[in-house]
This record gives sequence, C-alpha cells and structure tokens, in this order.
Amino acid sequence: MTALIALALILLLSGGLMLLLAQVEVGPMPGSEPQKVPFLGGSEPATHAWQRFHLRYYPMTLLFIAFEMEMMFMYPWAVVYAEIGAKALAEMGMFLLILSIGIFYGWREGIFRWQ
Amino acid sequence: MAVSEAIPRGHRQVRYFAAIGEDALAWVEGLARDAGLRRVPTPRAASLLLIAGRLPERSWPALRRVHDQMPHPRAVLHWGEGAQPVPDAVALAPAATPAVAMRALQGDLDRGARGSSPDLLPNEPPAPWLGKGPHGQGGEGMMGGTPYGRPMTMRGDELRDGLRLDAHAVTLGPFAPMLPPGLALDLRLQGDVIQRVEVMQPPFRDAMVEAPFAAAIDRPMSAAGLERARAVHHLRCLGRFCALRGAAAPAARAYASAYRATIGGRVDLGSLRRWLWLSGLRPGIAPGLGTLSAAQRGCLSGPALRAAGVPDDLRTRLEPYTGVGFAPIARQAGDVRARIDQWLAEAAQALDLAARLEGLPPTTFAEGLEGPAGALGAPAGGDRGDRPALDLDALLRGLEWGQAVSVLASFSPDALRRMLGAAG
Amino acid sequence: MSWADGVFWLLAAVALLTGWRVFRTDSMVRASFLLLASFIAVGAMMLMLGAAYLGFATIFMMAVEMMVMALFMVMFMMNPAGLNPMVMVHQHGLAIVAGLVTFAGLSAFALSLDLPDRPLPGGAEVIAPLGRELLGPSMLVFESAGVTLLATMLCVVILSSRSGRFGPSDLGSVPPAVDPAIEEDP
Amino acid sequence: MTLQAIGVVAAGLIGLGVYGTLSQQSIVMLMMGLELIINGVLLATVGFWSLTTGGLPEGQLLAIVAMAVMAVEMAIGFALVVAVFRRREVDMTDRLGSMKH
Amino acid sequence: MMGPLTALPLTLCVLFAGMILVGVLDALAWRLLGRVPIDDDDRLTLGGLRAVIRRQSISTERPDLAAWRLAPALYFGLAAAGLALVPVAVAVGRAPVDVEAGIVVWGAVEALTVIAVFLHGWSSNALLPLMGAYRFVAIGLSIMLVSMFVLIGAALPAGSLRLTAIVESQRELWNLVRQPLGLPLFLLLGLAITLRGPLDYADAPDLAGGTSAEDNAQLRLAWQLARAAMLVAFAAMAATVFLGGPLGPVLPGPVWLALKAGLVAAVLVVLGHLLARPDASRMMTFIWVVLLPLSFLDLAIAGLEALR
Repeated sequence: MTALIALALILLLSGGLMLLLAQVEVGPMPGSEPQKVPFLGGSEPATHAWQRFHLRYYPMTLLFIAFEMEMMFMYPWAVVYAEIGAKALAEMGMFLLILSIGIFYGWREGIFRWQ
Repeated sequence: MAVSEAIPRGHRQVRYFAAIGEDALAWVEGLARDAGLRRVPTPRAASLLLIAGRLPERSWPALRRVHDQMPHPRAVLHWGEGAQPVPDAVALAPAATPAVAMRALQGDLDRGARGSSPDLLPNEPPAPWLGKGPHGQGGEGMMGGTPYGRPMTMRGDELRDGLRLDAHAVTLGPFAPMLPPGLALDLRLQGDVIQRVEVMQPPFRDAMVEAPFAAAIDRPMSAAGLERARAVHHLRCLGRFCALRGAAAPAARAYASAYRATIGGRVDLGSLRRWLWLSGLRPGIAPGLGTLSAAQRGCLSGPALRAAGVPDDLRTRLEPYTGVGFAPIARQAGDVRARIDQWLAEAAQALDLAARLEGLPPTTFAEGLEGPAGALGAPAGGDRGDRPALDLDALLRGLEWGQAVSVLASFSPDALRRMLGAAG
Repeated sequence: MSWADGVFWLLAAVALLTGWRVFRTDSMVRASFLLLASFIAVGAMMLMLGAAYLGFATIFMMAVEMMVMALFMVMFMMNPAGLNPMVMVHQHGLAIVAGLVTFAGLSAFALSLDLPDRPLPGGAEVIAPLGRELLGPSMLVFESAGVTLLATMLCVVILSSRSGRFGPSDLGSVPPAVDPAIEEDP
Repeated sequence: MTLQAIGVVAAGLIGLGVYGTLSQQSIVMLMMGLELIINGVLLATVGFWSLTTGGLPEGQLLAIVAMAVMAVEMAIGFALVVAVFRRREVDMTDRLGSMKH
Repeated sequence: MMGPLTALPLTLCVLFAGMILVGVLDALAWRLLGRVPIDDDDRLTLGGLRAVIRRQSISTERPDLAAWRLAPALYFGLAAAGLALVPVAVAVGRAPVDVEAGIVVWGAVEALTVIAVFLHGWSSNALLPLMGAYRFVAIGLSIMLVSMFVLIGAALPAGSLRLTAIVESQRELWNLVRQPLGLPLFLLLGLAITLRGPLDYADAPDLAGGTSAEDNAQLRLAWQLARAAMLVAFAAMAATVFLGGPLGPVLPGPVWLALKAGLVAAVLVVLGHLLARPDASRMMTFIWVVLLPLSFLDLAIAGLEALR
C-alpha cells in the first residue's frame, strides 16, 4: 500500500513541478493578436485548426481495442506459466492463434494502411 | 570533418528562423556549419529573423506575419541586397558572413541594449468577435459565426474512403521550412490526406545553382569546376531530403561532403552511401511514390528526367566530356527512390569526371551545356519553352502529408520552379 | 475515519465529479479525458481494495480506450472542440429522473445488503490464483472470450472498412445477380 | 471503505451513466454513458470480490469479463457509427429512425 | 520496501541527473555524427534555462490552455513514475516503488504517454501540431502492443510481474541472451515514446516541429525536458528488464544500473540521429505485419526457454 502512495506522490509532485514551470508567466506581454496567429509558413489560416479530423487508421484502432483485451488475459497467464508449464503454453498458443486469425483477416482487408 | 568554430565563450546559441528569398538557399545551408547558430523550424522558437537574399514584393505580407509570430525580444537581419521588407532590420551585405552580426544582435537583445522589433501588423483579431453572438464568443449555433475570430471548417468531398468529413482549406506559405523556399500551396485536406492542391506562388528563383554553368556559355570555365558544382548541388539536395525524413546524420554527411567538394578537397562518397544504406532511407519510401504520368513526363528535365528512363544528357554531345568517355546514368522507375539514387550516382559520377577533367584548359560552351537541373541555353536540345507545366494537383492528390513533402523534396527547388512553368 | 477512508472518499468524489463533468463540457477531447480521469479514480479504488493487477490493468486499458474514444468523438461530433457551446441534449428531464431513480434504487439495494463480511487478507497474492483460475476451471471462459474477441475483430473490420465483398460498402455492395440479364433493383 | 459505501458510489456512477445515455443525442456521446455504466459495474464487482468473497479468483475473472464487454461494446459501437456515417452522413440518434438505407 | 519519503527524492534526483546526462549525450551525438543541428531542443543546461528566462510566452488564438500546460506535466510525471518502478539495488532488492504488477504499470505509463503527446498536439489549435498528434497516435498505439508482448516474455521465467523478481530471474542469464528479439523490439518503443528518430511522428521536421511547432519559452523547455526525462526512465526500464539491472560482478548495484541505462540511452540517441523515418502508413503496416509476429516469436522463444 505504501508503494502505491509513493507512486501516486511521485506522479503528482513531479507533474505539479513541471506544471509550475510551464505556466510561470515571464516576459513583457501575453501576446498581441498578430503574434497569436498559428504558424503556417507565413500564410493566414482561413479557419480554426480544430476540425472533424479525418484520421485514416480508424479500423486499426478498433481492431486494437479488441486485441488489447488479449493483453489483459496474458498478464495473469505469464505469472503462473512457469508453474503450469506445457499445458499453459498450449492454451495460450490457441488463444493467440485465434486472435491472429483476426489480425490476418484485417491485414487481408487492408486495414493496416491509411484508408 | 567540416571546419567550424566552437561557440565563443560568453555567447549562447543564437536561434534564428530563416526566411529564404531568391538565390540564398545555399548560403543559409552553409550557415549550419557554425556551432553557435541554430536554425529552428518555427518562428516561435527563434529570437532572430534572418531574411536571406532578395524577397519579391508578393511575399512581403507573409514575411510580416512570420515576423510578428516571433516572441519578444526579437530582431531582424536582412542578409542580401534588394528592398527592405522590415523597416528596422539590420542590413548586411551579401558578401559578409552573418554569424558575427547575429551574435552581436543577440548580445544586444540579451543586454537590452536593443529594443525588440515591434509588430508590423495591426493589433486586431482576424474578425471582430468579442461580445458578439449569444455567448459572446462570436459564434452562432453549433458551427456558425466566427468564434474567437475564425470560422470553423465545414464538411467536403472525400477521395479515398467515402467518409465525407471536414475539408480543411489551408495555405502553406512561402516560408514553410519543409517546402522549397518561396513555394506557397493552397491545400484542401481531409485529415492529413491531400484532396486538392493549387500553387499560389512558385518557388523563388535560385540563380546561384546555375551561376557557374550560365557563365560557361559566354566565357571559358574549367569543366572540372563545373562538374564539382554539379556534385555539390546534388549532394545538397540529398542532404535536404535526408533532413526532412529525420535522418540527421546522413544529412550532415551529405552537407559535409558538399562543403568539401566546394573547397576542392577529397570527397569519399562511399561512406555517405553506407550511412544512407544504414539509415534505411530508401526502404522507408513507398515504391512508385511520386511517379509522373506519361503525359506529365514531358516537363521533367535533368536528373529527374534521367531517373524516369530517358537518358537525355547534353554532355554526351559536348567535346570535353566525349573525350573522357562520359556515359549518362538512367533509371526506369521515375519515382522518389529513383530520383534520390540518381542524385547520389550522378554526384559520384560528377566527382569522378572532375578528377579526370582536371588538367584540361578552360573551355566555353557557346552552344549550351547540361546544367544541374537540365539543359542550359541549348539550341540542339529544343528550346525549353514548349515543355508542358507540371500539374502538381495530379501528382500530389490522394497522398498523405509526409509522402507529399517527400515528393516535393525529391526535385531540386530550381527544377521544381522551372517545371511549374514559372517565368523569370 | 482512518486516512484510507479519507482517500477512498476523495477518489469517489473525483470519479463522480469527473463523470458528471463528462456530459457538461463543450470540448469532446476534454470529455473523453475526463471520463479517463473517472476510470483512473475507479482504478485507484480497486488498488485500495487489494486488486493489485486489476487496478493498473483498468488504468492502462481505459487509457487506450479513451484515446480511441477521443479520436472518434472529434471525428464525428459537430463543434468538436467546443468553440461554440455544445447543446446536444434531448429528453433532458426524463434522463435526469431515470438517472436519479436508478441511483436511488441501486443504492437502496446496496444499503440493504447483508453479505458475509470476508475481507481479502492484507497483502494476499491475487495474480497467481487468477492465473490458475484462468488456466484451470475457468478455461472455458478464457477461450470463449478469445472467440468472442475474434468475432469482434471480424465484425469491426467488415463494418468499418469501405471495401465490402462486392465493391464499396456505401454503394450497397450488392452481390452480382446470378443471371446478369436480371437487373437487381438497388 | 465498507461494502455499502462502494455500493453507493457504484450506484452513483451507474446513475450518471444512465443519465448520460438517455440525455445525449450523438451516438458517440451515448456510448460514453454506457462506458460510465460499466465503470460502475466494474467497481461494484471488485468491491464484492474484495470484501465478501475473501479473494475468490472467479471475482477477478468477472471483472475482466466486464472489461471485455466494455471493449467489445465500444469496438462494435464505433464500427457501426462509421458504417452508418459513411452511408447516411448522420450520427444523431434522432435522425436514425428507420433501418432502410 | 522504501517508504514514500525516501522514494520521492531518490527518483527526482536520479531523474534530473539523467536529464543532464541526456543533454550531454545529445550534444555529443550531434557533434560526432555531423555538424548540422537540424532539430532544435532545449537542454537542461545553463544556456537553455537562461534562454527561457527573458522570453515572452505567447499562445495561439484560442488554444486549450489547460491541456497545453497539462501535457508536459503529464509527460514528465509519467517519466518519473516509470523511473520509480526500477529496482535500484540488488542486495536490498528494493525499488523506490515496488508494486506487484510492475510491467502493467509500465504499460499504463506507455498508454498515458501516447495521450500526453496527443494532448500536446491537439491543444494549440494549429494545423501542423494537430497532424503531428494524430500521426503519432497511430504509431504509438501500434508499437505499444509489441512492447507488451516483449515484456510478458521477460516475465515468464520470473513467474511474476514484479520487476525485482524479473531482475532476480536474470541472475545467471540476462534476458538479452535468453530472448534475443526482446531488446531490439523494446528499443523501437523507446524511440517512439521519446519522440526520436525513425518513430518520431509527433515532432517531425516535415511538420516544422510537429506538436512543438507552436511551443515557445517555458512550454517548449518543459516539453523538451519531459522528453529527456522519458528517455532516462525508458533507459532504466530497458536496462532492468533485459540487461539484468543492478546485477553485475564487481561494482555495486546502482553503478551497474547507471552504466547499463547510460548505454541504452546512448544507443537510442545514436539511432535517433541515424535512422530515417518511413511514411506513417508504411510504418504502421510494418509494425502490425512484421514486428507483431516477431514479438509472438519472441514470446514463443521465451516460453519454450522458460519450460526448460
């Protein structure tokens, strides 16, 4: 339990330290309007940059979430693997095989490219 | 190793943003050898704005925006001749080396001896928004109005995967560090895939590249010197390409080899070849990327044309080269990979030719010769006027941003300017 | 009211507050990462309850899912960054009432529980028994979860990529008629 | 940190999730509500496992299965949103009344 | 078990020492491999700090300022948490933070790092950072899977997810030898989360600095320091899991750990400056089609070897 407190403290305090550095306002003025224009190599931006950004790897992310669940099952398997031995290897082998079919199918459908 | 001075005591690194004008790309890249000057990719990280060479009038508004985007305290140094785009810039003759002036400027800024250069543009928001609209942020409803001064992106057509999402219209300016100097593109993007490209301004003219070759037409020049200049040009283009792809060490090697070639030293391209192979530059590029369609191939010239399978080189018909048994190198693919290999191969060939042509007396090439980016003043090669202009939209449409930047960087800036049909 | 209870109630407050703020903020990226903060608070509570593996597994699994959630919310929602105030609510009254009724009902049920009080012995090994359970008696759950995940992967690929079996899916991907003469009405 | 306290907090999360699911018009925000519900379920599961079963491994397995449910629901939900948006260019629940293309 | 009072100062001191070392390594690599400082980064040096003090800090027109400042703080906090997991001494077998599922915590650090970089790119409301952020998430998520398979492979012989047990299991044979594919694949993750070289899709030169294109003054320094801190944390983690951490014949434990971590950091800095960055879609395909099967193979090797 004390390890968790230590971890939480380290995370929060070091983060807070950097937050302090990042927001200390130093320098003459907060920035005039022409200073705040985003940098596009000298051009005037026509619209806000925030947009419904058309990312091209969305099928990959969805397949990733499903594949991520496998990690959740693999961690406990790794702990008892040495103890159980070959049977565990066979079971996890089958589990991995099942999910590799999914990845192979995704690769064949071309989802690991920019759509 | 390239010769360069260490940072003199008491001075910290000067961070400058280079706004490269006409005939100045080689100068600015030469500055990189000085350990005390660091060229930064955005004005946000810079304290000095270095205006190199002559800036045409049409690019002054863009320069004012870049100047105002720099944080205070800032200063401007105009290194070159031509009119002064920024009123209180420190002028510096083209022949002088800017390192000393930049360190002095930075020292004055640090000590406060020099005031920060004021904004050039008026201090108003792009569109009046404060207090407008039901909630005072200048917007109406969900997507309307100009919240915080700018409208929001609207949906548009999509080329590749049928999801009609936001078509972001953006212009990337003449001083974008990842594009050739002066090139301004009006892009329509869906995500990072280009839907439509329009050239707003072609790249700036770079006469420095062809100065020795143009001079050889009317007065005698040593052929070996010309070949060394060609090698320097190819190695610089290669260095620029490697830098954009994030391979800093091979890029530095290429620039160092180019520098040694300019001062006539011995250049070992074998080590550069090994660095390039080790860096995995070639396998990282998709094969067939940036291949021009058959109709478009007419606008190619020089190494790009030879990389596309047409071994057309004026040197095969000119006297000093035929004597030493010159044979043009050609590749078939005509994509980005072929053009890079062509640069490296032709640089090696040019250096080898320079060694062989060392002893010959200077000759004039009255009827034209092969410049680094194509034939110069050549009646035999057909005049250059009838080449079709490059349709950049057809070349870059549907590419993701990283690939588009690589395709543009696979042509030399001056060749790209000529291909886009820009006069002057 | 030991410090453990204090930390627990602090985490509970964080989880509920960020959970509520999720539906109140205008910016979709903030909404997703507020939900992540709620999950991290719940993960921390699980750690305090002795689930050494599940706590961190929740944090890392939810970090990934909320990242993907943020991507999709920005991709499809109008006004994704909340530049204009976000008003995307319908049947608000009903929703509030349903939420409160659910809360009241479940908490009444929770308060009326009198389950055996067998707390986890402090510092007990928790991951190894889970592993043995996974590979032993509950092996069926383990493998069927694998097959379910495979089904999810196939379904995700079929639904989200444009290439249907017979041409682009949004053009209907209509199978070719057995006899080309018979024109299939779309 | 009694079982009742955990139960109330979990009920609160589930209540918030139900409110979010019913009140939001956009499918993606609706799924945020569902995530919150499963978050509450997860907390309740681990609470019961830790305080009443004395560390029975099936309890942890049920929590992992709950997480698997969340992952599957989210993946399928977003795949549906993509497919519908590609076809009908709408992601609001109100304008998706009919299933006919 | 180190109490929080000793763990916190120890972690922060090691972190700051490491960051100064990273600054020196970067300067050395830049001088050794070539004279051209293509990318700029502020280092934990007097010059870097002095440069920031008098700079004006400007924002963009309508950024998400809270998220913009949170990103470097989260990135630095994650680096500190990652470093705190690493067991410093063998004799006492203690780490500043000795949790039962050490590898899972590192997995959470990786996942949250991807979020920190995305937030950094998203929050400045400018196109170049936005494209850098989105491009990075595709590669960050993909390479994270590979690293987890490799870490699980390292946990098999130890029979526990605890990092001290993993160090104990390498007493007679390091994991570098036991599973040869492990360290190379794990180094790729290091390049991705410290935004270096071939996997630096967030702050790339073809996006004029990517997510850092709009950073200035304190934020820019904070981001670069956090990036250096993550390199220290990653180097320590790689040294622990694959090179036996504090294990070593003559020198005391911490010295061995520092040497091995310094070696891994040097290798990363050199690879960062040497290797070119493939196109994003090409790299994503490469990770899923080549690296993931390789990590399966690595897991199989580790599994068979652990059975012996």
